[in-house]
Amino acid sequence: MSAEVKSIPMFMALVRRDVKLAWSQGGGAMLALGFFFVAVSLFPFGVGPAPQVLARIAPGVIWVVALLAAVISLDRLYQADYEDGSLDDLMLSPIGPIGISAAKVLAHWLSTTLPLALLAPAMGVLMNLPDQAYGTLILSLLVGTPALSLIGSVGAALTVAVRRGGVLMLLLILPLYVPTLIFGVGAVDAAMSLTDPLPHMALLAATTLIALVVGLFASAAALKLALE
Amino acid sequence: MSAEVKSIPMFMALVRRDVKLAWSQGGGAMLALGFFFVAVSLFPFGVGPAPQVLARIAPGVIWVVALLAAVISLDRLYQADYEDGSLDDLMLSPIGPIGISAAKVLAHWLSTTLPLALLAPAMGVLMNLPDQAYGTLILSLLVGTPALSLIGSVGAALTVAVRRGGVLMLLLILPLYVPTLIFGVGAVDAAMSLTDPLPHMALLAATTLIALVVGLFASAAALKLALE
Amino acid sequence: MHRFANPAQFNRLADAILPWATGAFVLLLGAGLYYAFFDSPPDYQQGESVRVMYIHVPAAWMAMFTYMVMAVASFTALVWRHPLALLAGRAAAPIGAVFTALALITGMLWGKPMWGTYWVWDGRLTSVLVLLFLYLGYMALWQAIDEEEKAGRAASILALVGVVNIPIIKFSVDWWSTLHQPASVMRLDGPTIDGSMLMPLLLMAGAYQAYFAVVFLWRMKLEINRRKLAVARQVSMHAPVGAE
Amino acid sequence: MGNDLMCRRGGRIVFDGLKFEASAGDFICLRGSNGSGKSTFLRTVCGFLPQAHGRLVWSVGGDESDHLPTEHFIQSGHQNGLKPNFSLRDNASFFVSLASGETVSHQDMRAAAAVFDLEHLLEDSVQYFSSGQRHRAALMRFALVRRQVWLMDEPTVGLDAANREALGQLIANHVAHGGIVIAATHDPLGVEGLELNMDDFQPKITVADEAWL
Amino acid sequence: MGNDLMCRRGGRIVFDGLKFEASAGDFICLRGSNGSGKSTFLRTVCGFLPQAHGRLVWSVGGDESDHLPTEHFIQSGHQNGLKPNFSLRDNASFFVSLASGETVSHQDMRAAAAVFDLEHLLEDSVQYFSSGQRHRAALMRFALVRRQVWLMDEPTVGLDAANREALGQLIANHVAHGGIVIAATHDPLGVEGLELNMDDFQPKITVADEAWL
Ligand code: HEM
Ligand SMILES: Nc1ncnc2c1ncn2[C@@H]1O[C@H](COP(=O)(O)OP(=O)(O)OP(=O)(O)O)[C@@H](O)[C@H]1O
Ligand SMILES: Nc1ncnc2c1ncn2[C@@H]1O[C@H](COP(=O)(O)OP(=O)(O)OP(=O)(O)O)[C@@H](O)[C@H]1O
Ligand SMILES: [Mg+2]
Ligand SMILES: [Mg+2]
Repeated sequence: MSAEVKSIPMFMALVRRDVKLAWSQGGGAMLALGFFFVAVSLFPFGVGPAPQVLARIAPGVIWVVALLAAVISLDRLYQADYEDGSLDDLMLSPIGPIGISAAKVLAHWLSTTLPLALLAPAMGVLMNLPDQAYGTLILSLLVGTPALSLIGSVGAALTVAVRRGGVLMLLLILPLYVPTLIFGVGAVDAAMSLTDPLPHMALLAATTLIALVVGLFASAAALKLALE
Repeated sequence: MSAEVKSIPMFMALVRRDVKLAWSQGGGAMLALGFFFVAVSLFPFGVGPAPQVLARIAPGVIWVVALLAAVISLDRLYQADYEDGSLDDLMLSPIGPIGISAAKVLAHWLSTTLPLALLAPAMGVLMNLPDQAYGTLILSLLVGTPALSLIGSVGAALTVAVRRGGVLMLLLILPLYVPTLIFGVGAVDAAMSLTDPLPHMALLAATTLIALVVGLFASAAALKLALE
Repeated sequence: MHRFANPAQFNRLADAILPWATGAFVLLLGAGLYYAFFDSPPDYQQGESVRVMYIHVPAAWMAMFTYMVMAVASFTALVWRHPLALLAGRAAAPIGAVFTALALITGMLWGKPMWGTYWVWDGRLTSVLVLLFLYLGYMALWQAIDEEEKAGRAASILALVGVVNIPIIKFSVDWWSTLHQPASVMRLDGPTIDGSMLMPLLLMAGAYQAYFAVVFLWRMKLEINRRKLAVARQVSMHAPVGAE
Repeated sequence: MGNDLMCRRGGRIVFDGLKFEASAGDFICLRGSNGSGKSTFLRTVCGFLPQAHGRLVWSVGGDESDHLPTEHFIQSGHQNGLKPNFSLRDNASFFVSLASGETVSHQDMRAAAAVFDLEHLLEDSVQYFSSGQRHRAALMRFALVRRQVWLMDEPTVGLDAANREALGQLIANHVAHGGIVIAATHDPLGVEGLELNMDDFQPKITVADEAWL
Repeated sequence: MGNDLMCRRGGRIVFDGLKFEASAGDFICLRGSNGSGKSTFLRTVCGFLPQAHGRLVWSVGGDESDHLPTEHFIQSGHQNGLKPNFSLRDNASFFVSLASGETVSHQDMRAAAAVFDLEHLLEDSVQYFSSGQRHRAALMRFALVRRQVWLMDEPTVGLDAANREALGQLIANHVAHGGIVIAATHDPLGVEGLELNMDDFQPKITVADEAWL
């Protein structure tokens, strides 16, 4: 019986647990969604309700806030498990550090960033986003959000040993989010102005792929360090 | 020796401790400031660098992000003390629940929201805010931010017993922040368009006063409840 | 105080009122709808769309009224530790949320023809939206804390904090001159609305009141029974554990 | 001092019919199996939890009152109330200034630290303490602040033999000077006193009929 | 199995020159005052902390290796690794599926819970447990998953007398069936075994010259 075959159910169990935790009372997913919803709906108050101004800034605001919501929920990706001791148990499971971070990132994406992408059209309505941009908005978020989870995972793992490493994580990962943000907003802006969003999308997808490779290895290394 | 006289040094000790904690490694103040800085500077990436668009939305963006930064740091205003047991010790101190929430709100304002107000002009530069609005921006934040700390304190105290009550707190307090936001942005917008910001400022100050009265009592009641 | 605390007594009282309230609701609603949609003139400015008023205005009134019921119940619960008052607040909240949502939705639908937009961020609309969030927050707090009494008292504190919002809703139109209509019925110097419109409006308002009474009493009874059931379940779950 | 107490948590009755009395110089050792309500009892005495039934009476200098003024007692619970980022000295001096509004002299601080052999750790940040060191740091409060009534929840947890003995002596000493100590523990403390076994006060009917009232 | 181990934490040497050997059927009771390095030692054996010096050798079925594959051991530390929002059953079944990839039968679950008398709490959410109940819930893992080597850090904390006895029996039983148990504790466990006193391995010079290397 090879170790790989045996690890699949463990991997799935971890993903399931994390999704369940994220959605259980006080979990991070609700927080991120609530933050996303509330923060976007504050902008019309702040900026004023002029429809064309709102529309002009809609893609930027939605992407920036989605990104901030992801950061907020990533803050405790490993921290909670570290504090209650279950990170020890995870690290002793046969799936190993890479498996753990892959499972946790997948769970985070499924439970938190994916719902953000699905909620985005509603935010588009609040921000008076033109009709032609909705498809691209969702698509760009679907393609781009895994990069948010992956990059965030590195920051979360690096700061896990630092109590309330929040700032540190913010400063570490937000610069790394900039490419994703630029390409994501670029795609939606292109769709809004009826030009071709494809080049932006391609770059966005490339960013996500790079994040996949680098993110998992870096997270795993950082996690091992955290327990020392 | 009256209880009031004796309580003053205790009150000051609590304020000092909380300010020190907020600024110690991984404290909430750095996180809030970092968040404020990074989130505002993402907007030019998200919205695009057109100066007149940025200027148009600058007061709104700065106020909304300051508000979100305050919320993030308020999340654990009482939670941290609750989790490590020091809330028990605080509640047994002679200063009583109202004194505790007053001290903690004061410390939060001094350590976190006040620096936000002072950092705001720098964010104004990033967002291309017109020169005539800087004074009003700082002033509106100085007058309005105590309300953020006070209202937030109620939410934080109500959700302290809820594990990771973050979402709930968001849902509870952000609607209550809306008046502060509207009057604050209104003042800055008025200054920007060279009209009189005074009526907005007066309303903002009134909101803060109401928050002072309601906030402290409600926080104290909620704190007592939390320990049950 | 505790004479009314007795749930059995409350149940008896509720059973006595319920049929009357239900009857009143049916009659008032029938009459109100008839007058509103068939026997009242269209407005000279607003045309037929004025008929939204008969749904919108009483809903807005009830949104505020229900909040006050909730707030009074919360106050009673906090000061006198009255368990029935906790349940009263809990029973009222969803009704109030529905009224608020109804006022918002009908207002938005009415706004499109009248103001040319579904939504503006003015004082009245904003404060009603805040009211909806307060209802939701109140219910969410009840949900979030497992220990019922604690949950109820936490929610009560929130309800009392939110009372500040009620005068803002009421007077926002006077404080900031905005798109929304100022008060024309509930004002100190008497209504300024025409009788042909006032009558169906009052009928509808009565119907909403009766509806509130019916659902509120019914939900109270439900809450009481639910508590009894929970207690009974705990008896069966934990009885063998006790160190006899 | 306590009479026919009943306490409820999460709708369940934890203990019922508890009677106890403590006067100056008494040591009460709370015993009972896990979940029997020792911590609940201590938190009720602190005033954090309301008693569902019965009355707690404190008589201080002849006056009777329902609540013991916080100047008279001090407690330590399952959590330690220490800020991991702060040094032990900072934690201790904050505790003193919050409890009494005074600042603690260097000498008193060292004396208090010496009780549980913590002098060499005074300047270290609490986050690097071992579990036992941390618990000792939490117990240091009893040597820092003068209060008549001490409420201790499982004070022996994680202590090595030498420190358990120090704890026993601290308690014995306090009791000998007219203090009152109520301690919940599963370990022997080596101090003579009254035993109060929570297992004796388990509710007969687990859920009272009027529990929901 | 371990040879001349030295371990460093935060630049300080915690213990030095530690030698130990354990084979099937051994129970090693780690003793030592607070801060002597018991927890550090256990975490080193788990592989969380690197040893600064010396070698840990595991021989499984004749093969020698530096790291013990995680399929062979199980540990419980100062924190309990339980999710407070989940019921005990959910916590336990997640632990099993993560450790072994299998699902646990209803019967096995009840049997494991019975070891520390937790059957009636299986459906309750862990956040409402008393401290001892919580600790027992954490110890339940040893009854849930079959592993040869058990590493336990202060397993007796907060347990009442009956459960301490159950713990002693659980350990004795495991050892009798060829298991290896290494437990750090300040309490008597009532199981015969080797004692390893960490106080014997305190570093001679507290700061080694090559500590910074
Ligand atoms: C979402 C949008 C709206 C909201 C939240 C809203 C909310 C309210 C509220 C709370 C009241 C009760 C005020 C009081 O008793 O003083 C009210 C009354 C009223 N509303 Fe609206 N409204 C909305 C849209 C509209 C629109 C579009 C119209 C029509 C132009 C309208 C016409 C009225 C009228 C005529 C009254 C009765 C005023 C009186 O006689 O007291 N509302 N609305
Ligand atoms: N994370 C850390 N960083 C630096 N030093 C640490 C850290 N954790 C513990 N120490 C130090 O290492 C030494 C050994 O600690 P350890 O936790 O192993 O002790 P222990 O024998 O388990 O004590 P106890 O009986 O109190 O649990 C202590 O002096 C402690 O201060
Ligand atoms: N916050 C809570 N909400 C509801 N029930 C609780 C809560 N805390 C504890 N309980 C329950 O109350 C009972 C008594 O708990 P308590 O903590 O007082 O026990 P204890 O005697 O201190 O036990 P231990 O020896 O394990 O510390 C337990 O059955 C526990 O499950
Ligand atoms: Mg206890
Ligand atoms: Mg240890």
